[in-house]
Parts: sequence; structure tokens; C-alpha cells
Amino acid sequence: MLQVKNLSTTFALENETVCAVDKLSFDLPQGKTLGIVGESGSGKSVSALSILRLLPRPMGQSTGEVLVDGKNILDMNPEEMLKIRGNKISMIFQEPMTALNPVHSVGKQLMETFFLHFPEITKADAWNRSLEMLTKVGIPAPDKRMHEYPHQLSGGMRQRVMIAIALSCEPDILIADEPTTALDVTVQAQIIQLMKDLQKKNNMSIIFITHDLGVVAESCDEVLVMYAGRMVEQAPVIELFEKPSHPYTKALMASLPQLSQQRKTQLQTISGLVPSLKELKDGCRFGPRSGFPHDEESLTKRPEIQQITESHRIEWCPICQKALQETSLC
Amino acid sequence: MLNVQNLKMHFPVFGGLLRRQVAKVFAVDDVSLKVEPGETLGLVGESGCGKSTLGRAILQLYKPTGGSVQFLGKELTELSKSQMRDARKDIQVILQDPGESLNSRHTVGRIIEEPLEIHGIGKTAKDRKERAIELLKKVGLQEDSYNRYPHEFSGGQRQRISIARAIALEPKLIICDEAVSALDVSIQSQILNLLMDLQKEMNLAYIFISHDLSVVRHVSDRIAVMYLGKIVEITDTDTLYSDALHPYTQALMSAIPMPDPRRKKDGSNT
Amino acid sequence: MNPINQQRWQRFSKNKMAMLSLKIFLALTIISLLSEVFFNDKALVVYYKGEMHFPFIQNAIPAKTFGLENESEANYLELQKTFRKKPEDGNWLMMPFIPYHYRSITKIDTEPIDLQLKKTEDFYSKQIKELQIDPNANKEKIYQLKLTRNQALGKLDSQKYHPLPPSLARKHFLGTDSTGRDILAQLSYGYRIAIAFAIILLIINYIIGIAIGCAMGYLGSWYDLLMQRVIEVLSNIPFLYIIIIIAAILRSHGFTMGFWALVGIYVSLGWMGMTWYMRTATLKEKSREYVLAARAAGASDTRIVFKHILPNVVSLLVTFAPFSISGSIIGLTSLDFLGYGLPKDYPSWGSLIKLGTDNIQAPWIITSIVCAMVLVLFLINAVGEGIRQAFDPKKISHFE
Amino acid sequence: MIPTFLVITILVYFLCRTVPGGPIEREKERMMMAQLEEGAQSSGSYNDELDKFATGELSDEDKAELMAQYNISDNAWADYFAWLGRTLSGDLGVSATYNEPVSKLVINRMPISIFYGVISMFFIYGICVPLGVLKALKNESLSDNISSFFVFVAYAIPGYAFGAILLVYFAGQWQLFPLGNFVSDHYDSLGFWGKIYDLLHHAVLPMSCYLIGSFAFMTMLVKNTMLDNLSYDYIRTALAKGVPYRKAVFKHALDNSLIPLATHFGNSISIIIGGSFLIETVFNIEGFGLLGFNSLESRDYEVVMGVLAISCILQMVGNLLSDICVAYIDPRVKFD
Amino acid sequence: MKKYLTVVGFLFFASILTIILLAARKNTFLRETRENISIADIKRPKPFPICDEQWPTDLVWHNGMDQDIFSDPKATKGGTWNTSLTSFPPNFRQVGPDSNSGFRGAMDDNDLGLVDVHPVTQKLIPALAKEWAISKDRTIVYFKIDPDAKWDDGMPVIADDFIFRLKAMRSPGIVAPWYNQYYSTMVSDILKFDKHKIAVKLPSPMADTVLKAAMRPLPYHYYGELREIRKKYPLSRAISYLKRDNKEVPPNILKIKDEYESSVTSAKEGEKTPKEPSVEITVEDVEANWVKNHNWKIQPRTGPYNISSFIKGKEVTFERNKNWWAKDKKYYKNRYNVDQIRYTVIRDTNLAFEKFKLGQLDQFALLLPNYWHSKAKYLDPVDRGYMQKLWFYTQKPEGSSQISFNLDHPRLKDKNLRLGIIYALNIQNMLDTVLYGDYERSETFHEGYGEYSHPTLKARRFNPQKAIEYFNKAGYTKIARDGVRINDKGEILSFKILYAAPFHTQRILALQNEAKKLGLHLELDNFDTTAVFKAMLNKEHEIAWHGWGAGLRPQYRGQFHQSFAHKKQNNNLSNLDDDEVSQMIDEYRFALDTPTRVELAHKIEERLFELAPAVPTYKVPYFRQGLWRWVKYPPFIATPSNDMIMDAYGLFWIDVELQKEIRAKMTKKEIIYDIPPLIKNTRYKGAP
Repeated sequence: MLQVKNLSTTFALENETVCAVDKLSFDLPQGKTLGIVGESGSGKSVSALSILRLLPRPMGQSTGEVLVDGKNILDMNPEEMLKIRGNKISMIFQEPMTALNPVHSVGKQLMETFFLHFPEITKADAWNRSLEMLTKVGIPAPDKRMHEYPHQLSGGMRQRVMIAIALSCEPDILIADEPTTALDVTVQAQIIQLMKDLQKKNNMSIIFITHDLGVVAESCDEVLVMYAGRMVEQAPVIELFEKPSHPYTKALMASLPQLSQQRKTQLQTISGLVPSLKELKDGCRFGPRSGFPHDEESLTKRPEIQQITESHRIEWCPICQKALQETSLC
Repeated sequence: MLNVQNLKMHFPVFGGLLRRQVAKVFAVDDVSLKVEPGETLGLVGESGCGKSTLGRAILQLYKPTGGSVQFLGKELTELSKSQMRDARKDIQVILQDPGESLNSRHTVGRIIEEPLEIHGIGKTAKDRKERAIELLKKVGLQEDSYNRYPHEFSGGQRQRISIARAIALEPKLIICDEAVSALDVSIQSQILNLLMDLQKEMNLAYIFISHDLSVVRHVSDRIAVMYLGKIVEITDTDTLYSDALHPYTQALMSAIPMPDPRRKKDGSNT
Repeated sequence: MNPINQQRWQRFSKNKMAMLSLKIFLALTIISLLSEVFFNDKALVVYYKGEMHFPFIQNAIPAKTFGLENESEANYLELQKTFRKKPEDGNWLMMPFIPYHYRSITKIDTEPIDLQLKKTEDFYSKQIKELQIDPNANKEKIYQLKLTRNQALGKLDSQKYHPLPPSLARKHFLGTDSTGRDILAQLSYGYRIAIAFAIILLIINYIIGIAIGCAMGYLGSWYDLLMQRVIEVLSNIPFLYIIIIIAAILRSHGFTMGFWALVGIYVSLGWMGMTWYMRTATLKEKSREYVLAARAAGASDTRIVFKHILPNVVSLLVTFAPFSISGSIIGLTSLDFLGYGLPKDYPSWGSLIKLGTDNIQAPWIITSIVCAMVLVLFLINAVGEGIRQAFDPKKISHFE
Repeated sequence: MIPTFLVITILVYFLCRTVPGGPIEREKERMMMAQLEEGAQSSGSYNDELDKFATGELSDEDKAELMAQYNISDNAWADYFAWLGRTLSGDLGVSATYNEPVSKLVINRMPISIFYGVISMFFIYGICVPLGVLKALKNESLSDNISSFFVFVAYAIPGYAFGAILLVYFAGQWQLFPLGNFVSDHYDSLGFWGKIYDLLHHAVLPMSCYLIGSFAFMTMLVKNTMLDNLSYDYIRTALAKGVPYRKAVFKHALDNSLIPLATHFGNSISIIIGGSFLIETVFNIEGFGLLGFNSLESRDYEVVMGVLAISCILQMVGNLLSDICVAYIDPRVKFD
Repeated sequence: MKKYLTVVGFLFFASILTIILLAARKNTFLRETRENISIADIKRPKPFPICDEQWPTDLVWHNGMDQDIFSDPKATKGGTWNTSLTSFPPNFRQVGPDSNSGFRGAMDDNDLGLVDVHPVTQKLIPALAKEWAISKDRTIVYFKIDPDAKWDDGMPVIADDFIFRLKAMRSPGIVAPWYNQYYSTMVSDILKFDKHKIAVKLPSPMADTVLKAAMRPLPYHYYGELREIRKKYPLSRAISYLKRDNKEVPPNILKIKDEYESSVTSAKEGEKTPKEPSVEITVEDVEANWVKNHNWKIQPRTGPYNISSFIKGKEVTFERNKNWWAKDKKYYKNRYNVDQIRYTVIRDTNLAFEKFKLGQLDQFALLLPNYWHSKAKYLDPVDRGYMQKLWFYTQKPEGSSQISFNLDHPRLKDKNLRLGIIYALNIQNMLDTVLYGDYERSETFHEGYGEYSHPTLKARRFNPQKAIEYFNKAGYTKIARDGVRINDKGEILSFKILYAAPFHTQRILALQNEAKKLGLHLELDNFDTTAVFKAMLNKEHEIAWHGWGAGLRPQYRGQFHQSFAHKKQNNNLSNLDDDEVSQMIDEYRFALDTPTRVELAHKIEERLFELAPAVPTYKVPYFRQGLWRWVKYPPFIATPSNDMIMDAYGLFWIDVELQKEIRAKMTKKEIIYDIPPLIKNTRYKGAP
């Protein structure tokens, strides 16, 4: 379906160039949801934007391959890109207020997609199909909503409209970049449910980007954990949560307050700070925070990706691996 | 220790040609709660339900429209400005965004020393500096942070500075207004641990305002659930999580995403 | 320096155009501040009979001192000539780069021109006479010759009167105006007044703006509402109307519109701009969380205003300064142009513009003044833009 | 706005009354001049009363007569409210120096103001917007930098100074354009096309002055808002939908960038119709601004007040126009 | 995008529409023309009664017919004279509010008086009056009105028109208090003997008796009958008005008068004198709302031209009356030759000059030196022979331009200081540099008044030695840092010099620059005319630079009489308070014979020179003009009284054929050869 191979994205800042995504590779199977989790600055959103080539210019640059039906998106000319975007791959964004054009009506923004990808469509048709989409995403009184502007809708409604726009051309892949972060928990639950339902109906694949492990657990089939621009672990969701292998994944899980945990007890912590993109080295990036002494070599030499099981990949350096096995924390 | 009775906080809405008051927003509407020394009261609710406003109204940062706030036997709403200044020694706040809540033009040392200076603690500048460095160490920062500026620190470290400032006066109560919401998961736990350590050490009481229910549950002894300016349910933590009474609380509880794929998957299947 | 300001300064110094503009602007300002050294009819140094004199900073020195007959102050250009005639005396003097003060009126030495006029006239008259002797001569030719003669004479004759076009030989690099004053000197002295006016205005406006604006933003309530009304009214008043009316009233009460009166009027009608910025900025700062935190720590209002809000807000004012300066310069110039500005014997850009439009036949006047004005305003605006960018760096990005 | 109108008119009204050289004073002055002219023929006067007159002293009755002539009484407040009442009912009084109703004077000036107003608006909006968009698209390219330089230079020139230099060179030295005036004196004797030519020929220089400042300002405004808008999320959304970049620029970003322009619309229209008397002075155009300025100089307060009232109203209309424009462009703003 | 295009499209169409509408207007400029009323329709008002007195028989009659004519018989009629105005007149009235504009002169010139003055000999010549005689006591002047005299609407000029003028000028309806007073006090009555015989009664004997009595008529048939109204006046004026109108003072007014007088006498010293009461009396008045009704009405005139049409704010056209009654009279023949005179409003002098260069104006005054020497020094049309420059010296009374010191100023009281300043003012240098050396230095305050002007007195010239001497005497001995003198009290030698006209700035700058070298600083103090005038009259100045207009005879009282000193609102700008001068001025006022008056005038000038309250600056005893060749003038060019070639005397004419010819040549740029480009006539230069 979608194959990402060695995707790297760099940003040119004022004085230096930083690598926000470092040789990311993954496959997205049909009809499945891939969750990408990570803390802020881990490169999850950037990688999503890189796939659709929506990085801000002139700073962002991507290399590597993003294959859709065997074709590399990164090599496509603008005309070909137009056919991919919206049609093949759609995207929804974190903040539905700013992601919708404030001066165009909901209907206009919805219909625009139809006009773009079905040039022969009549206005009435586009209207009807837009209405249909709004109904599909569960918006009450859709024909009224068509005339309304984004600022007249609530946050949840806006995100539904975003989803309706994204799904209007029945894309094969939907990239959802933190779609629920700005929403309240109750609304978040509805949106997640909605996405799940629509996925089932259309049999599409979803890349679900979030920092919330709880959301991942609820909505994804596969999870890819990112840290400092790199994938550290990828596994099916249950496997990951039950048997996290990478020290970072492990520590992350442990540092969350659990319902099962005794209240007011000390939480597991990860020492140190999230490394800034500017001071990254090539070697094991979690090393300095892992609590295990790392030698110079492991900090400068990039660790290899190991395939633990068929569906479980992990990038770990020998030292972390050894230390983990020795302390047998798992 | 803290006894809030029927606290009301109404904001007027102006509109029309002559900028007349056309409506009121009932940000906090008839709220009563109590906090005992050393206790943590969690305050949860969705955005816009008035939890931050409640916190600030207790702190007298907003003048409440009605009701009373009694703290250590004093009626805060009736205190004069100078009396209030004294009362503030015992009630402090930690705000959500540490980047915003620290004056970017002041050094860390100056930030921490400010409350000391205001309340005349520490006779000389040297005394205050010693105290500030002590506090820095207490919240896990290096001594050399003293002369640095907030923007040189990461989010977690800045929140530590905020905490240092808040505990500088050795208060009895600290209101943590979304104190960890802006932090990454890995940092969040550090701060939570620090807060809990300090509580034990200094017998602090917290009002812990957050929208993250799992965090609130972890740190709180009792939890108040706010909805549209009102407290719909207030009870001890375990009770709330096992059997919530109010339908809103129930809905809220069920919407929390659990980092447990199996449970949720099963749940959705049934 | 505070690290934020350091960072701003760094960003500013990286902006090539702004830096260059700032340097040129400062250079121009320094030159104009030292106008007396560069543009003066008094000598910088006079060496006379073994004694050194520095007339440009000294009290007026009677011409007698230098062996001239006059009791009044020496004319140093004349003195220079007399010194040069007798190099054996060893007296010398050094004139400034341009030996004219803004108010010195150049006397044109008409003798050589008269001589030349006579020569030209003789030259043509001879030819005409020769032609006239010949009875077959073409009448047209004679008149053509007369016409050429008149044109030549006219051109020569015009050199006898001001305004004179730019000339390196006469050291009038930008020519003279119709009174006979050097335009470059007037530009320099006029610039000094304009910039002084602008900066004084800036300082006063800032003081008022900070005081009232902060109070408005911080105190709010009825005080804010009241001042808002006042500002609204004052800023809707047609500015030049009121200035003219007030100036007329003052005049009738015996006050002459001098520099300070003008500053006063400008301040009384122009303080609102800065006040409004200050109010907005204070409001913004006031609602920020660090203020809340300070209040929670028990800080008093004065402490919050002076230790927290002011330092944060005042630095913002730097961004407005250049635009305020250029605005004041334009304002003063327009008022002078209309004749309601500074007293008439002040060197003034506005009067030069008026002079330029009145002397269409002497385009160098208007060209000099407009070019000077555009240059200075451009520099100030460029610096302003640089400061703005340094304060509010926007990394411009777009998608593809 | 209405209280502001009142306060401003009150302020100016009272200031005007304290200014020396009002109609009464002018009459006194005139009498002294008359004494010089006519009295000069006599070797001297024989009456103390006439001496008094020669020094401009008026009896109360004479003063009252003159005051009645100029709608003035001793009670300034009553006069002000009388003025206000007349103004609100559409009667702006009679000019003392032109002896014409002020409203007629104003209406006579209107075609000039509307001419410059409408045409410069067309140029500003018709050229600045595409130029600004282009500059935003080509941000920091060579062409952008060069044009920015010129825009900066243009921004630095005050309109009237620009007018002065244009006048000296284009009209005075090279004689390509007329030396000012709105139309030529023999305008009425021209044919239709001749009139159009005459009108435009006269308009070129002053129009350039009107345009230069706003032009630079607007271009930069469009460019900056455009740049801001181009980096906004909704552009990303549009692109993600498959909207081609140019279309996203012109349909999405442009529609949003027009909002600040719309807020300026009424403002610039009221400024241009209100007229810049500096430019009008330079080009000797008898527009609205010059009318006000001249009457101020000649202390013709009925006209001053009339012009002031109309400028205030123009400003209000301008604000209203801005509001309408913003409401037209921005759905978030409700116009009620 | 769509919305943007809509707005721009709307603006585009609005622009096009505006242009089309402006171009499609038929009459952009609304021309108003004078109505023509035939004589038959004119209502004749009730004639004024004939007086009881007898027409004296023992009078010596003068008719002034013994003077030379001063026009050129070669003059031809025709053509249009294009000239410019700097501002449009606020109304066409010659009296009443805002009537005193520069344009009034153009109308006044076409209102003939009873007699006129010969421009060369300054003797009287007939105008509306054919003959005149003076009574022995010199208080009554008898006139025989020329029976040919007619208004330009065809009505004859009769005695009633003069009586009407007197009554109208006395009426309150014209809203001109000064005229009311002047005509109430300077003329006591006009007697009508028959239609063409009148006598003007003066209140007392006066010098220049005939000229004082020579009034202009006002068309009675045009303005209509007078009405009676009740009107309030201050008591004393009311009584004088009643006496003027030969009415009895009613007893109630007499009673008020007595009461008032007794209250004045009984008022204790230090107490405020009671305010003079006002009383209501009946007076004759012109029609109601006269001022408003006659703003733009064109009254009939006795002169050669009258307004025929005008465009408000733009243009006024005068047309020659082809059947003018005086066209063949001795002194009026061959004058007033052009058919039309068109005044166009051109505010900006530069613009007017440009238009002149293009031939749109027939003449341009090149009086200002920078025009003569710089802008018009080299003019293509002149060199090609299309245009001529004319410099003509005249001999008429000069308006005096002077610098007055305010003697009430504590420091300027010191005569030494004043003399120092006077010697430090390098006026000659100013004339030579800024004024290109062609204005002349004024020696006294009244130049060009013939024998009245002092023949030998010379004004003090720039003299650095003397200036310093006097400054030292005045105590300003030290020189401060910036070169300005300072006295022991620390007062610096700096004075504000107040002036009104912006173009004086240059001149004063030249003075300032020279004075600075002697340690005197002159601060320039300028504002708009109204404010400056007011400041001067309030005596707020230290030094004032100002000018007075010229009259027929020198005037001293207003400027130098002590009764005006130390008081506001009068013309004694130097606050001169000198008994000797005041006494001489009073004598001068009441002296009747010319030699005494001349002698007194000279004495006054000498005394003024000695006191140095002011210093005369310059005079311009000539006019200069640029003229197109088609403008023709007599061989003697102009009279010594001419203001310009084109003025009240109307001696010039336009050669229409030549005009066509020259215009044709202009298009081909052909050169015309036989013309002197510059004429400088000094016939009348210097003392007569």
C-alpha cells in the first residue's frame, strides 16, 4: 500500500541544519491503522508532512522514498502530486480552527475537493455528495451546515468537517496528525470512534499520529514509536503494550500514571531531558537517558534495526540490549 | 484549612452600540469546597468549565463576584491589599506554561528571590541568594542556574523554577493550575514526583487542576469534577473511579483513553 | 545587556541594509550636529602674527584683530584673500569644508561677469556693425545675430543674480537659493533642527505615552474609558487645522511660534499614538502569566508595573522610534512648507520646498531638498524596518 | 463616533471664536484700511467719532449689526447649537469670503474629490494587490528586492514633496504636463474627447502624488499579509486536498489577505476624498482640502466648520464603508 | 479572488463613469451674465425735493478744459484684454461686509466722480460735472452736472443720484459703520437745485475742497426708494444723526441725554463712568437685506466698462459700453479702447507668469526684481520680438514702507539704541542683493507727493562705525559668544522684527545677516497677515516692518500723533508721543493754504528724522511690465500717475490685426525684427 523507505527530513534553521526525521522506514498495510507515537520534537508530524510533501518551504527538505503503488511521491512532478493529494492520500490536522479556511463556507471547502478530483462533476452533484459526506461524519442538519463558516462550528464539528473533506474522495490512505489533541476527552472519544467506523466502511489505511499512548491503544493496529527523529520500535499494538522491548518504550509506558497503580506512589521516570534536535549525535540517542553507561562508540555509531518477530522491529544499540537482558526489566 | 463557600465568579459580556452589559458568563457558579492541610484536591473538567477561574478566584487574582474564601481562618475576600499580601505567603500557585509565567527579562535567581524580597524574608541580598540556591537544589537544578535566564532551560526545568518560586515562602497550599499538562510524558512524571516529594516533606496541600484524569487520579486524595462552572461531584479518588454517581462524571470516565489495548478492544467488541 | 536584547541586536546587525542605513544615518547626523565645523562662514583656524585663533568656537572676533579696518566681525573669506595676497607675512587661515553658514548670504562678485558681458557685447556688436556697413547684408542675419547675442548675454547676466546653479568652483555644491544662501549648508542645519525636533518630540511623547498608557492599561476601568474617549477625540481632530488655529491664537497673545512652542503643540496633539501603543502593550503584558505569578507572589501594583511590565513594554517602544522620528520630520516639514512652522530665519526643509516650487527656473533647489528628504526618510525607515524585524523575527515559510 | 463628532466640532468652534481675525475683527481692520484709502484724501477729520472709527472701535450697535450678519452672538454655546441645528438640517451656512452657501461650495468641490478618490482607489487596489501577491510569491528573489527598494523609496517621499519635484521637472522644465489646476480654463470649449484628454493630462501629476504613499504602503501590506497567510494551516489543508499551489494562493490566501485591505478601504477613500491640501496647494487644485485650508487662512469660519463637519461625516461614512467591505470579505464579522 | 475582482471591477467602472460624467458636462463653469433691462421698464422712484436755497450768481466757475489731452488719437477700438486676479472677489458690492477686495478697484475705476484729476498736471478736469465753483467760505461746492451723463442702462445721471449716494451711505442697511460715519461727518448735505445742479456742503472749510466734495453718484433708479426704519444708536451718535438729517431731537431723548450727562458729571473719580445709553431713532434705510441681495448684482455705472458676465471663482469679464456718454469728451476721447477686459483667477503668480509666456495673458507685472532679473531676464518671446519689456518711472505718491520701533518697549525707548539699529541696518545692501539693486531707498516717510515731499532730507545710511558707537553709548559694549552684543545687565542686543508678507523674509534675512556682523540680532517674526496686523495694532511688536498705502497728500496724524500713542488698535505703531510733532500735525490738518501745509510737512519730516521712531526703507517709483507686442500704447507711453500700462486711465489699445499676425508667426517661430525688446523710460525719474 504505502511504503516509506529511509525517509529523512532536514530543516534549515537560522544558523544550522537539523535532521528532524532520520531514515525512517515503515510499511502501511491496507485497511490497517498505524499509530506513530512520540514526544514533542520526535519527528512524528514532520514525517507525516514529508509523506505528502507539505513541509514548509524553503526550510524543509526530504530525501528517501515514499512509495505509493510503487511510485515515489518525492520524485513526482507537481501535476502528479495533485492527483495523489486528496485523492489517494488525505490528511487531517491537529487544530481544526486554523486548518479550515476561515473565509470560505463549509460547503465551498467541501465541494472544492470534488471539483478538483472530478472535473466533470456538476455543481448540484458536488453539493449532494458534500451533503452526503457531512451526513456520513455524523453532522446533524448538514444542509444548514453547508452554508456555515468554520467559526460558527464547535471544535468537534470542525474536526468532523475536516474528516469529511479528507474522506470525500475516498482516499486509500488517511494521515491524521494529532486529530484529537485539541479536543476534550469526550469529543475525542467520538472522533476516534468515527474514524474507526469510516475506516471499516472504506477499507482505508490510516496513519494516526499522536503523543497520547492511551489514544494509540484505543485506535491503532500497529504502533511505531519515535524518539529524536528515529523509529525506536514498531510492533502490533497489543504486543507493544504488553511486551515493550526498547528501553525508551518501556520507560515511557512506566512513567505514565496507571489506573492500576497505587496512588501517590513514586512514578517511574526517565532521567534527563528530551534531546534538542540541534545536539543530536548519530549513535544511540536514548543512551544518555537510559540509565546504562554508554561508551563512545555506541553514541556515535548508528544502531541497527532488528526484527524481533515478524511484525516487531526495534532499533537498539548493543549496550541497551545487553543491559536490558541483564537487568531483565521486562 | 481552606474553606470555599458558594464562590461565584461572573464575567460581564459587553455588546451593542453603547457597550452595555448584555449578559453574564457564569465562569464559577456557586462552588463550595474544602482542603485540609497536606491533602491534594484534584479538580477536573473539560476546557472552559471554569476550573482555572476557580483557582484564580481562590487566589484572589480575580475578585470573586460572591461567596467566601476562608483560608487559615481568614476571610480572603475581605482582606485589604496589604493584608492580602501577607496571606499570599501561605498560598501559592504554579501555572501551566512555565515559559510564560517566568519573566523572561529576569534571571532565575531574581525570579526566585522576588517573593522573598516582597515579603522581607532574608535580611541581606546574600541571605536571599543562599536561600535561592538552596531552593534550586531542592527542585533538582544546578547551582549555576542562578545567573541564567529562563529561556536557556527546557520546559521541565522551567517548571522546576516555577516550583522553586512557589515553595520559596514555604506556603501551606499550592494551586497547581495545569502544572504538568504542557510537558512531555517523560518529563511529566519527573515533575509529578517532585511535587509529591515536596508535599511529603513540607506537608503541603495542593489543589491540582488538570484535564488529564489519570494524572489527577494519581496525585489526588479527593477529586472535584467541574462542569459548566459548577462542581457536579466531589468525592475521594477511589470512589470516583470505581463508582461515579453523576452522569457527567460517568461519561468523562468512560471517555478516558486507556493505555491498555486489550481492555479497550474487548470493550468495543462487546 | 539582557540576552533578549542581545539576540535582537545580533539579528539587527545581521540585516545588511538596516546596518548600512544606520551607519549612514548616524554619519549624516554627526555631520549635521557638527554643522558649524563643516558649514560655516567663520574660519576654523586663523594664524595671525604668531597667534592662533579659532573663530568658529570663539566669541566674535572684531576684524581689527586681523588688521582689517572694520570694527565688526571679520569676513573670513575676505581675510583669506588678503592673507593670500601677502604670503610673505606668514598669516594663514583655514576655512571649513564649505565656507558658508546657512544664513550667510553670498555676495556675487559681478566685476568679472560685467567684464565678460562687455566682451560678449563688443564681440557681437562688432560683427553686427560690420554687417550693417554692408548694404546688401541680410537683415535677417543681423537680427539672428542680435538674438544670439541676447541669449548669450542673458545667460551671462543670470550669473549675476541668485539663485545660482550648483558649482564646484564657487563651493556651492548644491547651488544657492534666491536669497543667496548655500543650499547644502541649509540642508545640513535644517536637518539638525528637524532631527532635534523629532527626537525631543519622541522623548516627550514617550514619557507621556508611558505614563498615561501604562496607567490606562494597568488601571483600566473608568480611567481607561475616559482616556480612550479623550484619545479618540484628539486623534480625530484635523491636526494641521488645529495647529494653525492654535498658532494664530498664540500669536495674538504675543507668543511667537518658536521651536519650543511648536514642540508643545505637537506634543499636545501627538501624544496619543504612543499612549495607545503603550496601553495595548500594557494590557497584553498585564494579562500574561508572569504578571499573574508575580501578583500571586504578593507583588504590589507599583512593583508589577515598574519591575515587570515596564521593562518588557518599553523595549517594544524602540520599534516605533524610527517611524515616529520620520513622522515628526515630515510633520515639521509640511508645516514649514505651509508657512506655519518655525520662525522664518531658521534653516528649514519645508521652506526650501516652498522655495523650490516658487523657483521653477532653478530646479536644483527642489531637487536637492527632495533628494535629501527621501534619503533621510529612507534611511530612517530602513533602520526602523530592521529593528522591527529584529524584534519580531518572522521566518517566512510557505508550502509547495 | 457621534460624541467624537460633537466634541471635535465644539472644540474647533470655540477655538475658531477665540482666534483673532474673525469677521468682526476683519471688519475693523477693513475700516482702518478704508480710513487710509478714503481718509487719505482728507487732510484730517473733524469729528471724534470718526477718529474712533479710524482706530477700529465699534459701538455695540455696530457690532451687533455685524454679528447678526455673520450669525454670531455673545453666547457661544447658543451659537454652537444653532450651528449644529442648521448643520443637521443640511444648511451649512454662508461663506463670508465667497458669499455663497457653504453646501454649494462643497458640492462644487465634490466632483474633483470624487474624481481623484475613485481613480486612485482603482489604481491602488487594481495594482497594489497583484503586485503585492507577486512579491509575496517571489519573496526574496532579485525582482522582489529591487521592487521593495523602490517601494521603500516611494514610502519615504511625502506626497507633496514628490508633487513639487514633479511640477518643477515635468511641468516647469520639460513642459510635458500642465502646471497644475484641475482642468484648463478653456475646458468648456473642448469636445468630449478633448475634455477627457484635458482632464487626464491635468490629473497625471497630482494623481501620482496621491498614489505614491498609499501605493507603497498597500503593496507592502498585501505582501506581508500574503506571506503570513501563505504559511497558515488552511493553505496546507488546501494543498492536502489537492489544490494546485497557484490556486491555493489566489483562492485561499488572497481571500484572507483582503481583510486588512478592506479595513483600509473606507479610510483611504475618506482621506482621498477629504483631499490633501498639501498636494492641492502644490498643484493649485481647488479641491475640498484646499477649500478648508484657504478658508482657515481667511478665517471664514462657516466654511471651516462646514468642511470639518463634512470631513467628520466622510470619516464616518468611510468607517461604515470599511465595515461593509470587511463584512463582505470576512464572514466572521457580522454587520449589524 | 472573486470578491477582489468584483471590487476592482466596480472601482474601474466607477472611474470610467466619473471621467465620462466630468467630460459630458455641458457647462463645467457656470457662467452668469448681466441682465439687460430696457429703459422703458425702469421704474422711476420719487424724486428728492428741491432745496429752498437760491442758486448763487456770484460764483467763479471752473471747467478745467484748459489742460492738455493725454490720450493718443491713433488708438483703435477692439480686442480683448486678458489679465489675472489672485483671488475671486467675495462679492460685487462696493460697500458693506467683505467688499474691500482687490477687485473693488476695477469697479471703482468705472464709477466716475464729479471731477477728476489730470494725471500729468494734477489739476482738476471735468467728469460728471461740467463746471464747478466754490463758495467764498470754502464750505460749499457747486456743481453743474453734465446733461450728457448717463448710466450704462441709458438713464441720465441726475442730482438725485448724488443725494441717494449720500443717504445710502448713511443708512444702516449697508452694514458699513465706517461709511455711515464718514458720510455723516465729512459731508453735511447735498442740495438739489434742479436735475443737473447740486451743491455739496462740507462741515467746515478744508484744503482740497473740490476733491472732498466730488462724490460719485449711486443709481437711484436702480436701488429704488429709501424706507424709514427705527434703529438704536448710542446717545451721542443718535443726536448727531438727528441733526444731520435736520430733524428735531425728541424730548424723551433730550431727557435721557440730560440724565446721562448729569450722571457723568456726578460720577466720582475712580468710579467707572456710566455706559452711554442707546436710544432708538428713525433713520432712512436702503431696502431690507440689501447686503445679501446685492452680493452678485451688477449695478449700472457711469464709466466706460461694466461687468458683462462672470464665472464664480474663475473669471469676470468687463465689456466696453459702446454708447458711453463720455466717449467723445475732450479728456475721454481715445481712451478705454479694448472691447473686453477679462479677469481670470490665477492664484499662483508662477502659474500666471507661465500663462503670460504662452500668450494667454496680455501682460505681466514684472515689478518684483526676481521676475525682472531672473525669471524674465531671458525670455524667448522677447528675443523673438513677440514681447516687450517695459520699465516706466512714474511720479505718484509712494506708499511708505518703513521699519517702526515700538517706543513703549523699555529698551527701544533709548534713542541711542534706535540710532544704533538704524545705522546697523544695511538697507542699501538689501536693495542691491535681494532686490537686484532696482528698488530705491526712501529718504522720508512721504515720497512722491510733489512739493509736499521733503526735497533734501536724506535717511540715515548703513554705517558700521556709527552703529557701534551708538550701541556702545546705549550700553551694549560687550560681545557675547555668538557674536551678539550684550549690556551690563546681561540683556542681549536682539529684537524681534514682525512682518506679514512672506516675500519679505528674504529681504529681512539680508538685513539680519549684515546686522549680525555688528552684534545686532534680528529675530524674524512672521505669521499670516491677519494675525500680524492684529499684533501690530495691539502694539505687541518690538520692531515692525510694514507699509502704508499712499493718499493724495501726506498723512501724519494716524501714524505719529500723540493721541494715538500707548493705545491699542491704531496706526501709531511706534507709539510716538512727542508734543512738537503732534502740535505740527494738528496745524497741518487745519491749514488751508498749500504753502503753509508744505512747510509744515517738511518740518514734521525733519522732526521725525531727528526722533527716529521709524526708518523709511525703500520705494518703487516705477512700474515694470512684460507686454505682448499687440498691446499698443501712446508714444509718451504713460502718464506719471499710471500704475501700469493698463489702469484707470485706459490709454492703451490692442492691435487686433497685429495680434493675429503675431500668433501666426509664433506657431512658425518666425522672428520679428524691428522691435526694441526693452524700453526703459526715465522721463519722470527723480524729483519733478
